[in-house]
Amino acid sequence: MRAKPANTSRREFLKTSAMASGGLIIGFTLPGATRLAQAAAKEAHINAYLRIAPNSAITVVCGLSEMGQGVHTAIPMLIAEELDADWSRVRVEQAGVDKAFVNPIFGIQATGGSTAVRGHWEPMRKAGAAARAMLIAAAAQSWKADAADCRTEKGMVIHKSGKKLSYGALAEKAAKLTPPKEVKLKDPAQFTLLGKSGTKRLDTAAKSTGKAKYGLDVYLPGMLTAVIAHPPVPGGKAVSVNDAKTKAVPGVRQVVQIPAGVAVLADGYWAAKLGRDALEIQWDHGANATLSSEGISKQLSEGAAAGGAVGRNEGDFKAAKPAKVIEAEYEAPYLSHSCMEPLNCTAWVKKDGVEIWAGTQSQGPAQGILSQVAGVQPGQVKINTMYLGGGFGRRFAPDPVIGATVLSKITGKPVKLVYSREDDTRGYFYRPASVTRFKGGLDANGNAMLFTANVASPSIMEASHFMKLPPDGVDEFGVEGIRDCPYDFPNLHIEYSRQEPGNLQVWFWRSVGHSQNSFFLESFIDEMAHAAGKDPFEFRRSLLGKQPRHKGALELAAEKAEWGKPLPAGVHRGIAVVFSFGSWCAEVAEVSVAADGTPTVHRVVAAVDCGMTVNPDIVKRQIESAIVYGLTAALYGKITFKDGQVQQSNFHDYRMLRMNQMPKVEVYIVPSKEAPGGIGEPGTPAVAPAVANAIFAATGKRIRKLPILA
Amino acid sequence: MTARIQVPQRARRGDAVEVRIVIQHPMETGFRYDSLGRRTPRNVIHTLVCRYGGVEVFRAEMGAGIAANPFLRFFLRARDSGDVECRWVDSENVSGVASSRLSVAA
Amino acid sequence: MITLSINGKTHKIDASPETPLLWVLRDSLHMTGTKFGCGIAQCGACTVHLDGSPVRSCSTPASEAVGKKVTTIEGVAATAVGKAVQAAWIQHDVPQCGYCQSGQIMSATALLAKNRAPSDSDIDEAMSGNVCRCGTYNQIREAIKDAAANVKGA
Amino acid sequence: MNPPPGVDARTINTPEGALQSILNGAPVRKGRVHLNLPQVAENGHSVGMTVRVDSPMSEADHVRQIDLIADKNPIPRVATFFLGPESGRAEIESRLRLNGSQRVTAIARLSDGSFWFDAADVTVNELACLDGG
Repeated sequence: MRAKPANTSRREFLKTSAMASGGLIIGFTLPGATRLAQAAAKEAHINAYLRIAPNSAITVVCGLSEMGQGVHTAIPMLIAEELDADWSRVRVEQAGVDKAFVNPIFGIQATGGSTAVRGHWEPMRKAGAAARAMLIAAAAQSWKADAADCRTEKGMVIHKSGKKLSYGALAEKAAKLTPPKEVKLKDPAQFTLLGKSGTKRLDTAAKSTGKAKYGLDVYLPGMLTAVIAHPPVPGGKAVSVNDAKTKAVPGVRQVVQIPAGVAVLADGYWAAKLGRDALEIQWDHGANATLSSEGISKQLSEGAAAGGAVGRNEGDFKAAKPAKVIEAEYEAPYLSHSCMEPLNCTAWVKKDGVEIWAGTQSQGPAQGILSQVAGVQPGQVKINTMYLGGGFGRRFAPDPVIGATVLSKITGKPVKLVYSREDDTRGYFYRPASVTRFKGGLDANGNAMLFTANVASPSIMEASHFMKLPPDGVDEFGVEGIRDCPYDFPNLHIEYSRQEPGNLQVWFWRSVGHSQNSFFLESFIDEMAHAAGKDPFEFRRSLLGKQPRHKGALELAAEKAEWGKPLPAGVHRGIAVVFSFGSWCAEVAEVSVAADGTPTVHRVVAAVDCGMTVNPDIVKRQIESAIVYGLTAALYGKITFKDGQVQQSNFHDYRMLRMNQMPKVEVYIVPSKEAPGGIGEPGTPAVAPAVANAIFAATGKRIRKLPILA
Repeated sequence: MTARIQVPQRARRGDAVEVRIVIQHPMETGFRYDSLGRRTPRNVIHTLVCRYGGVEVFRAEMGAGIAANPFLRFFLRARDSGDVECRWVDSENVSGVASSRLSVAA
Repeated sequence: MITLSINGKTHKIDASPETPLLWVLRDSLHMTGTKFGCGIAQCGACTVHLDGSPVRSCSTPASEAVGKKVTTIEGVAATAVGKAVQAAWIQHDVPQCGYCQSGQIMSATALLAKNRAPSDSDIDEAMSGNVCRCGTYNQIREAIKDAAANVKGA
Repeated sequence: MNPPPGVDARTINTPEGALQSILNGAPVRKGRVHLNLPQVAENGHSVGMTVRVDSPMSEADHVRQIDLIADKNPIPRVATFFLGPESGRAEIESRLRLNGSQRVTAIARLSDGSFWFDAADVTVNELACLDGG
């Protein structure tokens, strides 16, 4: 595999590196040539990201996975803006795996971490601007005119004399030109698409008519469907398998033991599932046979009590002598991602390579893994990215992709591996459980003077297999949301204790460490405010003097929610503000609590500062979506263990927020000229503490353990 | 773990003496999968410490970005005759040692 | 061998009668618009109509559909209501990941076929069997109201 | 390491995160460090690397630490070497595993607290199979 050297200059590397918060853009090469030769021959390839047909239809080729976050609309918008394209003629196409589509933030082709717009904001605009310059040059050539006398508008190059040529008419000529080395990007004030509402998603029609193809919708000739009986206890192994009854099920073709478990391969899902149900397996449950949620809680709590590696230290927490001390322990459970589309992958291992069809967030890593599993070169692994029926981080994990490939290799046939909902819920890669112990101190006047936090949780960095704990022993994801505590405490101390109960496979879950840590921190800040006898909003504000963007989001949310104004009887407010993934999000929840303790969330008002926006409509929907995701987990979400086995299995016991519980949601965007932040995740963390704080306001009962409806 | 350490036998006090060491170790990245889809766990020599006459003179913290069978060449300043001793430990807590005597003339 | 009438077309299918309708649609006919979500009638992603009534096809044996008119997302636009619902979905840019939306549209269409002016609580009742992990519930509600207005106006 | 509020802590596994955790906000200048790598390597499995820092390596003026960052490796911070006046000479040779064509940066921390760097671009024709994560 040949790759081009990075073209970023040394100076640029260090310069961009210095501005850490905006996300790094390293090694972006604007490819002049493209390897997407299989595409329609008549269409002119302007660059790897863009094709223009003779009829002026513009196809943007997107290497990022569409999982609902709107990236298949946002990325084309970035290109279309600088290209001055006619949006009604823009289509999007999913790219295969190719160097040209490496995520600038990850250095590998993958989608996650709310990086899409942050990483592609400049590269995609440059691609659009380069294409525009080439189209102008082609027009100038045709007219034997000066390029400086040409402008562009809605898919046309227009000469000052009034002559016009459509992009389609110019595409073939333009594609033969050398891309410009330097391009000038528009001043944001000139934007006609970016930051403006009203641009429709490109995937809506397909998704409203049943035509959108997800991983599960792939059918190949001769394909077998596989369902795996996984060990009921993590780390367990099958010691004996009786598959006589399974093989008697009509449609069952093969039973295969693989490291993941016992696989039943059949003509379709139903036969495979019946076949699996008929398996008689004796399991050796291994070391986790006695794993229980009580034991896990105890281990984490003891870890938090003992403390560990120092993550941050300011002032002198030992010497501080507060007049009033507040202490609390918070706990959050393991969580399953529970994407609507159960996990799956279709793989076909042939002599000369592997082809897979999957809704995956990590094409790049999958290519590397599958080349090893199948014993072929990475270039012989073809990945067809389908629409993702939800991702939330779960589809970053390689387990279904590996399973399908191994089974295809063994059977010699195309295999679609399908996780039942139960397999999906019990399929690990969970958001880790976590316990944090806080200590806060106030001086005699109620001013905050001390803050300590001891976090105990499993390490996602180690579990990811592609990162490792840094030398200081502090897992970045374990402490994010607490270590970066924005409040101005003169004495602050944070420790991290790595605990791995059962060595369970933990993973990235929408907003990752913030998903629990922001609940912990923003609830505890509320406790401190209460102890100080201060209003929770004002207390936060007073401690955010050095954090203008936290403060800005907080103030906008409070203003829009009319913080301080009376609400109907029984309805109370809670507030929280969180920075994550390059964006600031504050939320105010309005909650009432029934006599039996059941909370109803009536309204959530969110204010988000995500820098410049690409598509404000999508931003608002993503924040709302993230609120629902976070609220669902806050109210119901928990994966628990008894005798080593996960107790939840499907939506009846791993509950989802439904239409009748959906609050009103209002999202306001802080106007900004700053670099864009992430948007898929930043709405998730603040909702749990905002709701829990509102419940405290309503009842005086402090929620210190999630879920709220335990 | 087999290793080979090379240090000159003699040196004059004050000389910068070259130490070369190669250790047989896969420096397993943790990114490799076998044909059944099992990941080979990461196993790297993460720390190597060189002591000269019992005093630490060099330390390397390494990861999977160092090639298999790690090779290091570095220097130490000759003081008194003594052992040059390298000790290392990998992710599975397997440690190794290699040493060589250095005689120093004034 | 079972015979089913799906979206106005007759299909002879080699499947046992107890096979859930969902898997007949998907695995036998490759009609993939109807989605598998939970397999136990808890999420609504597999919703289709039997003689106009919404059912969860994952938990409906194919035999139960024999002699009835099966309507799926692929055929829902054949009625004015179905067409209006789909149009409203597109107008409101409802889908995010989109996986649940076939089922949402089928439930919404069944609701509006019976009730041209649903109240919020009617919508809650008809739609609370359909889970959306992306949280598009408010947009679904708006789209249903819009579709109702458009059908009435038509 | 104290990531200041407002900084996304997850950058630790990115080159910028690695850089930040080394510098902790301190300035870094080009010079004094000489990093030698081949311009082209046939494969990324084993790429020779020599780093040398201009320093008397005296008690008063010496190199304390040299960090290597490979910006396309899954874990960019490849190695950290600790040395001192007893090293005699600030020169280290090793062999790197590189996940494709990329920039390698060497950063030296001197006894006076200053940071100096050099960088080299390497074209790797065949990847070391690192990108499995």
